[in-house]
Amino acid sequence: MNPQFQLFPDQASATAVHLDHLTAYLLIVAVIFSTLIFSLIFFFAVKYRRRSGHERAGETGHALPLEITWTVIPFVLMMIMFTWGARIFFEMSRPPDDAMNIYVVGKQWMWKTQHLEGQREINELHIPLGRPVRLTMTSEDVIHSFYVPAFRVKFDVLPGKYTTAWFNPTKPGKYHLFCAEYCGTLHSGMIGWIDVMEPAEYERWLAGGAGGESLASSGQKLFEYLACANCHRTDKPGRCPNLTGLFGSKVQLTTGETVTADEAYVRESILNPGAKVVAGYQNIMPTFQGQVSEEDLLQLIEYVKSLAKQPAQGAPTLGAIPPRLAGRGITRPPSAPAQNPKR
Amino acid sequence: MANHSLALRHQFDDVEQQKDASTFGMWIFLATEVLFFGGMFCCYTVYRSRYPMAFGNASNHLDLILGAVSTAILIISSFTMACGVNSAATGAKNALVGFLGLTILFAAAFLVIEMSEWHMLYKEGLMPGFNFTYKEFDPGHVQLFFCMYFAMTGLHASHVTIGIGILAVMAIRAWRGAFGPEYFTPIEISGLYWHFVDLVWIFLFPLYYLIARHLQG
Amino acid sequence: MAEHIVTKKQYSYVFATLLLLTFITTTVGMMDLGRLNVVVALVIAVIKALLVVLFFMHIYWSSKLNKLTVVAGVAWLALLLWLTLTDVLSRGWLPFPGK
Amino acid sequence: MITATVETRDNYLTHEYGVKSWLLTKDHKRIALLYLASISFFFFLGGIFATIIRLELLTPPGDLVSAQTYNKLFSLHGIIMVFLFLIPSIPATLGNFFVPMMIGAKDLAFPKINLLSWYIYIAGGACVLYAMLEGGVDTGWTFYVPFSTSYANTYVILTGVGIFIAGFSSILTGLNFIVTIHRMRAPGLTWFRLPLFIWSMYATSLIQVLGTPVVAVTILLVAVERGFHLGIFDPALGGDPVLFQHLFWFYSHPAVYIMVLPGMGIISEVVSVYSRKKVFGYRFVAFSSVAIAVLGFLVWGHHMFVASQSVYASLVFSFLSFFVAVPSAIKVFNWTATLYKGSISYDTPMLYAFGFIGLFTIGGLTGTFLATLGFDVHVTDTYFVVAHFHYIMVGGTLMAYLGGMHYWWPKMTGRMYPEGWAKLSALVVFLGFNLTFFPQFILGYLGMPRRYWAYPEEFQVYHVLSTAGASVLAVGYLIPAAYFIWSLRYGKIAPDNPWNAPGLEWQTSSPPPPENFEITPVVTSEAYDYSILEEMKVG
Repeated sequence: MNPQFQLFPDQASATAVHLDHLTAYLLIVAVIFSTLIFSLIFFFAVKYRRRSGHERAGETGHALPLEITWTVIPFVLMMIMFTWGARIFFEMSRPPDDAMNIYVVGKQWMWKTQHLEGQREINELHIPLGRPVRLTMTSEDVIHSFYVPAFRVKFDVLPGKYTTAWFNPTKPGKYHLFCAEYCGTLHSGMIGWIDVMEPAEYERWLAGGAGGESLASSGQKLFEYLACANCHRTDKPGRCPNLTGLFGSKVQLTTGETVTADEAYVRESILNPGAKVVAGYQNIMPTFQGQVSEEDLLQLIEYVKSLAKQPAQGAPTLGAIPPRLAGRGITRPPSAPAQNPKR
Repeated sequence: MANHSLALRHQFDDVEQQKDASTFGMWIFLATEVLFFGGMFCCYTVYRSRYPMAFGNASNHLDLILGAVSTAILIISSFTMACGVNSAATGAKNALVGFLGLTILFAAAFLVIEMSEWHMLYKEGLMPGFNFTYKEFDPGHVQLFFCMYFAMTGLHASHVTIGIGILAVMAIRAWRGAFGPEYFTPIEISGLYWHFVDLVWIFLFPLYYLIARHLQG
Repeated sequence: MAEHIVTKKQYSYVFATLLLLTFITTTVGMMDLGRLNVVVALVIAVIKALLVVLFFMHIYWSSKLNKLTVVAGVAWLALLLWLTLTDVLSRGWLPFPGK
Repeated sequence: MITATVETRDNYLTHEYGVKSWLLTKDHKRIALLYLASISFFFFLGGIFATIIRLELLTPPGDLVSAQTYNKLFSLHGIIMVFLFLIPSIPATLGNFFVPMMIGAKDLAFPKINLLSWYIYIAGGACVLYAMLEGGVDTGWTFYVPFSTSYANTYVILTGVGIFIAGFSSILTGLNFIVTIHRMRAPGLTWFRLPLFIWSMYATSLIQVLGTPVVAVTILLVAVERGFHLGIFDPALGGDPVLFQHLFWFYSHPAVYIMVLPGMGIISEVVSVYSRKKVFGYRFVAFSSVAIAVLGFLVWGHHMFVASQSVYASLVFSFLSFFVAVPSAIKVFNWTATLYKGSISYDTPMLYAFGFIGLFTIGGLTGTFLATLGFDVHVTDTYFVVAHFHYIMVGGTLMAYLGGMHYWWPKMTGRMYPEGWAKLSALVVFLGFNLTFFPQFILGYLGMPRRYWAYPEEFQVYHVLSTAGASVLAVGYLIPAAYFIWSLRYGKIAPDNPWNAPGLEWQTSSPPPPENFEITPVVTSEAYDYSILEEMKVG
């Protein structure tokens, strides 16, 4: 098909196919109804045109049965729209558990993406074919919206919180990435490409990139640089909670509430430590607002996440801990069983 | 203006219809006002539901006694206003002027108390945008509390100020004998407005001064 | 609609009740009753508001139309709060983490 | 009904002369004309911006104006068209003129407040114009935070104040109408004898009165936050930008019904008069107006499906959104059924009514698309939405407004418009409109985001079509402007009731006398009773 005159966008994800089926239903309903209305108007306008100046209009019968009919039929059709649309929306809202994580930071006027392996890209995102991708997104300034028409995926990217979106690319190729929420002067320049590659090619791309260091280990370096480890100790009870096994667990607060330690919680605890203090600890942590960028935060979060993934039994490999850390008197965690994640 | 029959405007058939229309119009305006304040009450509700602890800590920086006293003063002014409407309806001109004067007086007293509270908060470094130096529990959300506090009490205070203006005009007109038992719709309508101002404060008082005091982090 | 003149005596009763309620709500506010503080304060505020609207503002004696107007104002405010809170409070009601 | 004495009768135009008699008038008919002049000015201003926008989008790169200028153009186009043209358009002109006349009243309940509302409108408009001349505003008409509060470098506060002020004009108009319709109806004119235009104006006024204050206070908060950096919506302090969107759409979604409900009212009048039939299912059409006004307040969250609203809330809002489609569908079906066995003439207003029903049907159907959760995710903030709301607001409201202007022009001015030119322009508007906006549905589904100054090349074909359509549309709007002005002087003298319409407004002279009716009419029959008219003629 001539790319200059497309009628339908590329279908490059599983969701895209599902959505296009819904679109077909919507279009059929719309076409039937508008054809019905248009032809009735046209037909009546011709058939009952005024032939003389003093013509009297005819009588029409009772309204009620008709009114009920044309209330109920559209309503039923619309409830189908609602249910079908909601099903697809649920599908869009729930990333599969095995999805690979990509972090996205929007700023005026560019997209910054980070792979867990450490590769960073600007206005581009390379992903392997056939693997679901989960995006964790935030903004440095105003509201943006991550939009890839070929995947039928769109979600707003807000400052101060994390939003997620996901897609499962099914066709290799380069697809447009747009910012869909007006964000200032060069809103229309905040565009990029999603590059869907064959898995093998993707592995080559990953290896050839300048990354080298994984996101979690960048986060760990930052953790040390900011001297977080002085209080958040892993070897013995410190003045602050031990972060091992924290991520994803339930945390009891001083106020008696319980929260889940997700990305938003970790983020808030770094920027606004006093807001949710863990039960049994003092509110002594200074805020890091202004000292860490959104990307730094994502690295720190990824580090905290990596602490959760460490084996419950036994010690992590020392290799992950750079010598600098050891120099600060922090050694590998005790070989005793790691903290109960439910704590 | 002394001739009451002249008060019928040409578009109405009779005085009854005119009075009805005016009161009804005022009630619609007050419904509008409910939604006008409503936008801010909505902000308050959302933030308070999210940050109860910060709101609790912030709330303790407000003076409960001052809040209660200003509530009482506004209620007194509402009472004098109601008595004013009663005087107008019974044709007691001097009493009407007197009650309007009292209402204005209490309104002014309310404003004085409110200004002194604002001044205190300013000095304590609790006025966002001007002097905000609070560094204790969760300063960001405490600032949010005071933003909403100043926005809502500010909007309310501007209504009080406008109310004083309206009541002053009414007092002068009453003094000149513009109203009598057959025609006192403007007094009644001004009264509705004034009671509405009182009404808003009846909710502002518990929301800011009372309900969060014992939540402290 | 027949004119209804409310006497100063009637106003005085309402006024006294309002002052009393203000005193009660302030006193209760000083005690720590946990969640009950919010309930008591708001219930008293609603009672006070009703007294003002019904008697000071004559809605008790007013036409149905004026009553309806009051109800509409409050109902629309409730609508604003209800649907906004539907978003704010409903996180986690459905099995979508964080949504 | 004798028309020979038109020239000699005292009417509202000749009753008084001079600038002062206009600027201090309390006559609803004169105030309607003041509004007419002002909103026409803003319409053409907004139209000029639209023209430049379409020219810029003719080619993919941003080459005609700079990005910043483009952003200001679409922002001002939106702000002016929504707040200063569409919202006051039908209520403040045709509504102001005909609500009292159609219910047999001498004036609105509060003539002074009516005049005041015009001055408030002018003050608000002046603020926006001043902001525009100083350098404009680039936030879009939606003023989304934190862009508007912390990042935009343009005249946000001044524009916001303008909208805030103009909002009060809208509230006062609505308040005036509600009181008037409740309290000033002619003897015998019960609720179910009211013309459907009155029902729709009543529903519109409800929204104006109950919705506008919320957006006013929201914009006030934005201005205060921007001025003093308070943090009310600032995420850095725990403020919530999504809360702003809730408050904004609480008004701005129902505002769409402020725009289109009066249009529906006009179409009900016109369809009935030109097919000489009572509107089919009168009560259903009447109640559907009120239903739209109320249900319209329950659906605002469908603007926020991807704005990080909770899934549960999205579900609720999507579900409720379909309910508002039902009364709209009822109206379309009833208008169509009214034509059945009618005596249909093809006068210009009827042509506009046909156009309205067609375009509103498309706009409404695509509206249900947008209420559908999964579908909306893909097309929200794209040209699909742009096309949809232009079908409702331009294809709907503006077509109805033009139809109403033609329908009532003889009554307002005492002159007929040139029928040939009018039919031509109706056709040009219809074709131009579809050519402009239909391609945008396809553009949107292809993924073209809205508010883009430059765009990828594959979208160009549809943009070229759209721009071509816009030039046709522009011509379609200029023709009526020209012949309406021409007809003021050279048009045929209009008879009192050129369309043989049964409404009260047609039972007085053209133009009407200052107090509308020589004697207060007494109503004894339902609306749209054409047999009464026949009897009157015979008698």
